Amino acid sequence: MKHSATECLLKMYDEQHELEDYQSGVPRWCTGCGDNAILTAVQRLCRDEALRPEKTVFVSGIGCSSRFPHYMKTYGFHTLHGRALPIAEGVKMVRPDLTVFVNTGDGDCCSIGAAHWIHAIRYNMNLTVFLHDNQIYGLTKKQASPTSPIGTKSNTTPRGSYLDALNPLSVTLGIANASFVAQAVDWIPESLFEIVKAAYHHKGLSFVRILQRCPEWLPKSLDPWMQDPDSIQLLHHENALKLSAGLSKVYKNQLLHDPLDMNRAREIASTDHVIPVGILYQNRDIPCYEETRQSKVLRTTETIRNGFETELDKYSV
Amino acid sequence: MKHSATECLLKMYDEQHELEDYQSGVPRWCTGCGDNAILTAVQRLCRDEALRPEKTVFVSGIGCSSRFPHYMKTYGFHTLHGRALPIAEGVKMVRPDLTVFVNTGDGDCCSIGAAHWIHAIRYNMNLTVFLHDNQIYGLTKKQASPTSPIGTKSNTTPRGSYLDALNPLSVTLGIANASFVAQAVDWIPESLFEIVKAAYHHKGLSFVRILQRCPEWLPKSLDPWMQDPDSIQLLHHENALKLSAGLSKVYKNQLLHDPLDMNRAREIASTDHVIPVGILYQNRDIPCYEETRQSKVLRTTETIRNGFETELDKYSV
Amino acid sequence: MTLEMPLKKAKQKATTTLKEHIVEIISDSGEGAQRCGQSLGAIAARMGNGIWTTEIIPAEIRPPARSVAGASGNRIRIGSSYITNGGDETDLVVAFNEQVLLGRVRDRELKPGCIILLESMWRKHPDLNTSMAYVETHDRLVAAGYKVYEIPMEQECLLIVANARQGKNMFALGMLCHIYSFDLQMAREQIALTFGKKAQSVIDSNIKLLEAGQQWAQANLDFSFHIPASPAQKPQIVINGNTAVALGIMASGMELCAMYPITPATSTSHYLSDVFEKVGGLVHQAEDEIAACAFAVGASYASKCTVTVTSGPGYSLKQEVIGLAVMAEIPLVVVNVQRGGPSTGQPTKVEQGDLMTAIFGSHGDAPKVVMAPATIEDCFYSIITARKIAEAFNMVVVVLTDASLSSSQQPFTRPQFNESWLAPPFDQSPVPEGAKPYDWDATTGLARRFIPGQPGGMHTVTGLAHDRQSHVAYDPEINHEGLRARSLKLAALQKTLSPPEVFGDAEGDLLVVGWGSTKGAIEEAVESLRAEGKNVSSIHLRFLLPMQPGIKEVLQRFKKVMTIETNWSDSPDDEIIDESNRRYSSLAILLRSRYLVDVDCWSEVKGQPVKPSTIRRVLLAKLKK
Amino acid sequence: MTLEMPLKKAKQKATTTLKEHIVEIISDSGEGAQRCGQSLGAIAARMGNGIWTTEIIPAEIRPPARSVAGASGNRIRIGSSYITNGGDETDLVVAFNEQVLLGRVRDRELKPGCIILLESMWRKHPDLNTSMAYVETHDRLVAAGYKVYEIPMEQECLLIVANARQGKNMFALGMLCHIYSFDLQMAREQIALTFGKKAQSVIDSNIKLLEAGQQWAQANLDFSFHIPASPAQKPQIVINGNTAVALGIMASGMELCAMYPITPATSTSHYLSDVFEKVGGLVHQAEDEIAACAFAVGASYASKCTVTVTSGPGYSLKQEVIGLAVMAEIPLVVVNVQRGGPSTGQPTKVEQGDLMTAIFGSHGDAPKVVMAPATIEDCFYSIITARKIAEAFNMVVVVLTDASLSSSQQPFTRPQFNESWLAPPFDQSPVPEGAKPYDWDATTGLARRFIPGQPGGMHTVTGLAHDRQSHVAYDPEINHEGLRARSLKLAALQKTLSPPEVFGDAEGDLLVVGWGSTKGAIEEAVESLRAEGKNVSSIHLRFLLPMQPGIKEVLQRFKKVMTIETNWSDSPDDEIIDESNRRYSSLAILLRSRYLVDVDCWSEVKGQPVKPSTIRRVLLAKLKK
Ligand SMILES: Cc1ncc(C[n+]2csc(CCOP(=O)(O)OP(=O)(O)O)c2C)c(N)n1
Ligand SMILES: Cc1ncc(C[n+]2csc(CCOP(=O)(O)OP(=O)(O)O)c2C)c(N)n1
Ligand code: SF4
Ligand code: SF4
Ligand SMILES: [Mg+2]
Ligand SMILES: [Mg+2]
Repeated sequence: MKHSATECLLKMYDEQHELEDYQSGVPRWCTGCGDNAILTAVQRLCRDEALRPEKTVFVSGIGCSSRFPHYMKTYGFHTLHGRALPIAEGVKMVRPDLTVFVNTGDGDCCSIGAAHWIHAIRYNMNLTVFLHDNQIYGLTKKQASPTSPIGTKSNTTPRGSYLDALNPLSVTLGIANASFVAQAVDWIPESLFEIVKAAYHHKGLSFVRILQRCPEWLPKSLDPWMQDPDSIQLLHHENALKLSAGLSKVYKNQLLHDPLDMNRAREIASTDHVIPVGILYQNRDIPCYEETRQSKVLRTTETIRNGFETELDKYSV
Repeated sequence: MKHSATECLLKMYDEQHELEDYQSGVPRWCTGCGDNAILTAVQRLCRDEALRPEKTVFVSGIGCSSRFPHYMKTYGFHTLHGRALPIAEGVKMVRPDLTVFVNTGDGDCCSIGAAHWIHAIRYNMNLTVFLHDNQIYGLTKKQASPTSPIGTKSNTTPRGSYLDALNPLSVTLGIANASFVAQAVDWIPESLFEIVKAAYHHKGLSFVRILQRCPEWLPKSLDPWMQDPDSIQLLHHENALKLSAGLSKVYKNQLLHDPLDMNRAREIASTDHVIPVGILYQNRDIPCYEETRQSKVLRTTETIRNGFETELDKYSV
Repeated sequence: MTLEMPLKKAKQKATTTLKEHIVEIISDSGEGAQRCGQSLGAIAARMGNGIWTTEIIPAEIRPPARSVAGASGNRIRIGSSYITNGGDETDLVVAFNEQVLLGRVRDRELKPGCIILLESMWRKHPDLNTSMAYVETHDRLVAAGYKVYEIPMEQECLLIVANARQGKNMFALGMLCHIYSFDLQMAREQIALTFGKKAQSVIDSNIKLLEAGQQWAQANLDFSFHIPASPAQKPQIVINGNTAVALGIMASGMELCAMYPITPATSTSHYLSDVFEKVGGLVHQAEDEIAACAFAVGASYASKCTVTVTSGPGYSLKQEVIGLAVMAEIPLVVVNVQRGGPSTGQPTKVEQGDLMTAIFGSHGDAPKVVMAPATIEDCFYSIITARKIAEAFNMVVVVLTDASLSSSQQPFTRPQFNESWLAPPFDQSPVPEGAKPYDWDATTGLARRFIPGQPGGMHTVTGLAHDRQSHVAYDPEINHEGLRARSLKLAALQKTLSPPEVFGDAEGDLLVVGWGSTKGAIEEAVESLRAEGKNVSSIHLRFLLPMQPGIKEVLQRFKKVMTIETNWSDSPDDEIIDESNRRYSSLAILLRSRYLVDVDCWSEVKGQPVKPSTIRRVLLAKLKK
Repeated sequence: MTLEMPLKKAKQKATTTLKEHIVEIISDSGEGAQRCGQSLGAIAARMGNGIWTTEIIPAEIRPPARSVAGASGNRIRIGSSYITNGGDETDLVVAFNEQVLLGRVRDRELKPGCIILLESMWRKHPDLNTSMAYVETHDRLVAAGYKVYEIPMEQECLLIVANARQGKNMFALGMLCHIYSFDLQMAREQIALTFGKKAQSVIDSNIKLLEAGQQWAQANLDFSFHIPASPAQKPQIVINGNTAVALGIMASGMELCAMYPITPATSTSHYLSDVFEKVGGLVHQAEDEIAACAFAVGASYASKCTVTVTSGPGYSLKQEVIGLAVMAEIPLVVVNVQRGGPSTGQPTKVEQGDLMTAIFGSHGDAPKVVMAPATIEDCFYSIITARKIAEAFNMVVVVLTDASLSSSQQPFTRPQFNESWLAPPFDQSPVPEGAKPYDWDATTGLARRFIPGQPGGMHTVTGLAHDRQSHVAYDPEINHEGLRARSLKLAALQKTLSPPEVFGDAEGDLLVVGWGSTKGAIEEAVESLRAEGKNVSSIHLRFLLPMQPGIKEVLQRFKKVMTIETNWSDSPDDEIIDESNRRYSSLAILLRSRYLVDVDCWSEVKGQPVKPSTIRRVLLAKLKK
């Protein structure tokens, strides 16, 4: 393992290199786009976990964030706006041997894809889902998204958006079978990586909402949060994430939270004066749909033939 | 008012009569179907509130429950599977003067219509929404629905359904701008009516989940709850519903709950050993989308002409 | 006629020999007329008769008892030779009450003067309204010239079972076995099979009722029929189209069916949900049709071809995802069991209204294969073919059946399982250095796809325009190249198809072109006209896209060509309709456009299968014109 | 050529008179080439020149600076007479760096030997790679025969403003005003208008830059052009197609537009979101396209006709709801700004790929009206017509524009507001005793609808088959009656349409048939061939469903007929393509089917508007065949 790890580490590098030159050097995101930070964290994860590129699939919808798979030298499926989750479910269902990640945007997941989001949580398949939440429609050039704070000026809301932002965390925590719900911010690389890592290691659907900067359309919107470390509330617990010395020094606002406490998790999700960062809820005992649905029969030509003949017998005259 | 009330009461009767003969006497639901009880409660509401039939619209999706509008002698729109809410929103947006009700099933609302459900809650338009939750797909003849208890034997889950039931209440309570969330059961007419009435009087989207019996496909499933009055937990509060002597006598399991307490509401919604009946959450201060979007300009030929000319001036060469 | 009448007549008996007869059994739903009918069909099939059974289902789930719109049951067309469709009106009907019978009369489903075996219990019913309604209806029917026999079914059954409501259907089955001179042993075997899972006691009492019915009929009825049988050489099975589709899925080696419930497609997934897991397959009920299609596409992308089953409204919703599968060249089989449209339309009724949507439904140029089985046997084999084409060409294959095929039963030769039907295991071998995920063949447009797990094949599939590396590309030439490749595959497939067979002479006065479930009725009409020396022939298209080669040549050999379809076309007789605005039926549009032949069309969209006699009339009129 | 060259030459000047010229300004995005180009177009229009401006947009939101794929800007075709399309390649280009220029060369957008005005700052750039890249490119361009003028724009601007990046575009505008001999006063007015909202200081400094550019060019360039203008008599406006659609919505009296963002349709709703409320209108951004369409249908049902705006993928998603509107006969206008397909395809590129989906996209028989504006002016008036038809016939009217119309600008006569454009207030009067909600006229299929609020009109609208009372009905005849009524309305509308006008002679060797945004290019090609005595004419269809009367008569007067479209058709030259499998372009399929005329087609689907010169070549070849 150790061996293959370093091997893969090296591999990742060439691949990283390859990736770069076939993707004309740089991911096609604006400079300062939070997606770059997410990409870095995920690429580091792949390297550290020595994921085999051919056994890894990134599935995305449509949006700036959904270009993610193109920047990974793994298998990828850049699908349709809002449909990343059901397609990823199909992949995982027939190929439990694959590691499947999902990249989706706040419009992709919470607007057009909302029905699939709810049901994906309920299926609880072993998928690692990153919600790149920049609180705006990026690719289509600045329209309000469900997570845009009320008053957001956009091309479809020139005088400010009309509705309170949808809270992806509190919605997710209201859905049956939610098994891993976390929040991260793109501008704290260390915690971002730790959360991404914990999500990857969770067996079941891990839902990670990542607050992501969109300097192109909302240049200043997250500044208040970035400038005031105390507006970030780090969640920690022995059964969840432990805080490094480094992080603790910068982020003094810390909260001990047991990830099994759903009521508290919902309260925390609903606080609006701070951004909770960490694992809000984790329950390792919820079964995965692909396992409860795994057929017990070994699929051979013979089983098919026999099953088929048995059925025909029923209808013989 | 008094006068027109009785007038309308009489009207309702002939209409009821008319209704009957053009609908060949009886609603086309199975005998013992919980939808009949809901129909009774709603018809009583219309009569008591003296709703003008031509100013009242029932919008539904597709399903047994969505046949509801055909049994009301008002305006009605029996739309598409899952789309009742966005269509009702369109109606209300351009016609705030109309009273708009929505009838939707557990498949209609929580499965195919889930995205619209989430966003309807967030828009918080002044609609009264009845979720006829019989925990099964009725019209299509018995397939598991998102609210079917795990293990439910149905035509698509002959060996029992695989997933925990989705809880429409906890999901709704996780959505921004939820302003009225209640639960009723079809077999307690008095409380059903009181809740329907409170929902009607709430300004904003009132979401009422009604546990509804489907004797045809799930004949016994709700019996345990019906046979044990203590399994029903009546919510009451001075700012919500007060309990009648009659009800209190039968249903001893009562809970004082302040409908403004969201955290408690979510906890109550998530209890599974009892069925909470009553108003879980109500917030009268959340604005309605149709009002925040109402244009301040009076729409006359002149305003249009002037606005149009002003725009053309910008592009003149 | 009075209750005693049949008893009197019972003395002088006569057994009439017939070429065919149409019989139906109707009751309130829940009284078992359905099962009685299916069993009768199966017994007839065992006897070696040709049969076609058609379900009679009320629009409501549980209509009130004794209601005109509540008829539930089965109609069986029994013939001495092979039967290809439901035929015309009914010759003999068994009714458990007079109201459901009225419904059938109103729908003009009964042949004038047809034989009616009517449960007589209502005449003496305590509730006056009921008994009066019965008497009135009875007398009206008699007056209308129907041969009404009043049968004390209830009374007779009560001699055997406590609850006659449960057993009446078997008593009726017994009567019918006598009437059609069926071997009672066959009936016993059939009952044993149907109630297989039940306790022996159940089987026994049902057999008792069967025998009672047969004896009663023998003793009391003054008529019986014999329809000579011509037993098939090969072993036969009797199933409906939805079961055939489900078995086809099983036999094609597909492993996953993703669906969302919708009438009339659901029974396929009901059946599959029951049996698929036994062969390691899986049925996934998704949150909606879009998710079902997406789930299937995801699964196909990562393994072998999968299938999604739906009907009209669901098909419309799947359009965008289908377009993705086309663009990404992911194999997928989509079954659309057509129902009455547009919109929610007539969920339980038959129509061929989705052909154009199947071909043109998704935005942009989204070439896909469209097939339409014409018989129930076809439903089975089409799925196997569809899977093969989908995988060989990395294409979406749409299979259009309809509400008639889905619920009708017909015997056909028991399929001999063939390993070659199964999909080969998906490729996990390393990808050769430098191979490209979309290395389109210059001539055929075909490319081999890489499946996750294949070392060296890593790439990102996308619905955006892409080059051979699957990189997003906005280059004009690359866009053209991709469109060309995806389109060429249709031509490549077309080259492998053989020309359609002509039913009748290869040339003549009139050629009828059809597709889908109308085949039996069309050919029956054509045959009867040919028997009278009319120069009519027909062809039936199983591929709508691409169209088989050689069709133009066939069309040109006939003076007139017309399609018979059950999708809308304007009537040229309508006041404001002329050639410049008439809307033609779907297949007619396609044929006219491709072959520039003046193809006329006649269509009927009434939610019922078109009757052979109706087609006959239409063709005669066309010949005269 | 070296940096000094132009200065030398500057002595002997020459002003060449031209019929037309194509000029483009390109830069990294954010450097203002877009605005420079739009202003130049507006100024030219003010001068009375015909213009057509085309946006040049990179695929990425913010491509890296100086990248080949990053060209952002505008191309303006300037002519002495009316200009109907973007024309062929570019004659003169102003580039802010050499890399974006390379992109244009790669895309074959520059005419051989065209004039290039290139920012020269890169030559002396501190970063060696940059300066070397510049020199290398410069030399290659010169070697390739382009007339390259190196211009110290940065340097010159810095004399006026601190940040040249902000002002360069106005300097360039000034140069171009000199080159095309435009009246600087016009330019000043235009700048005042464009920066209207900004502070005076901003306007002043921009005007300074403008003047500086003009003076520099005058002093240093050895050439200039004059394109004689023929000022229009009536006042003109210059807008793009999406703005025209938005203004059409405003002027049609529709009150609600429900949408979900999608390229290239969004700018319509962006603009509407800004201005619609000022006239009491509303733009609703829904959670997805299905909801947007449903919201619009709900609003139409309860008041007046509303509109939903989308593009391909969104159009596919709306199919089911559109079918409901058709079935329930609720007026609705659906605008589909076509983009490259299938699937996500080429979001920013032009294509005419959705015609068949517009007609056949929803399952069952869902007759709707399909219109296609051919010019930008058309975009405006089509919406007004669409609203009227939708309301008069209670139908869905689909308006197909495309990514070329949506972003191109063209001057046309300023519309004179007309009250009759507006929808009348919706009916709230009591419904007469016994009137029915679907009282279909026997001849035309038309029925008056009842709107909530009308006393006595209470009924439940449904997507299920229904009778005149709007009661759900499964009766065969009623289903037929409803289908007939909905279909007849198309014929009724068709009777009100007039035959298409022929461009060119009414008979000849070749007729070209087109639809949508290709009109200008087709007619330009036809005209140029006619000028050479070729017997070519063309017609352009604005209604695709129903089709105007009299078309067959026109087609028959020509020896050959072909369509020119930007949607896929197989090339007959491809090895495996023959008449039995060739897939024709959309309009060709429709024409062949309806008129049985052998209509050939030529199509190019490369994400770019078809050039007149290309069409010219195609027609010449067809004439020869
Ligand atoms: C069916 C469909 N509707 C709309 C679009 C246009 N579209 C592309 S991305 C997008 C939303 C992007 O926002 P988000 O999901 O938040 O991703 P981001 O770009 O912000 O990362 C939209 C509306 C589409 N491609 N397909
Ligand atoms: C697009 C579409 N998909 C599927 C259907 C079939 N269908 C009709 S009702 C229904 C679900 C009914 O269940 P529910 O919503 O719970 O209503 P109920 O009948 O139980 O009252 C389904 C799947 C349809 N009519 N349209
Ligand atoms: S637009 Fe926003 S989200 Fe998109 S790449 Fe640029 S910064 Fe990132
Ligand atoms: S099937 Fe169930 S839900 Fe439908 S009408 Fe019958 S009892 Fe009611
Ligand atoms: Mg976003
Ligand atoms: Mg239900």
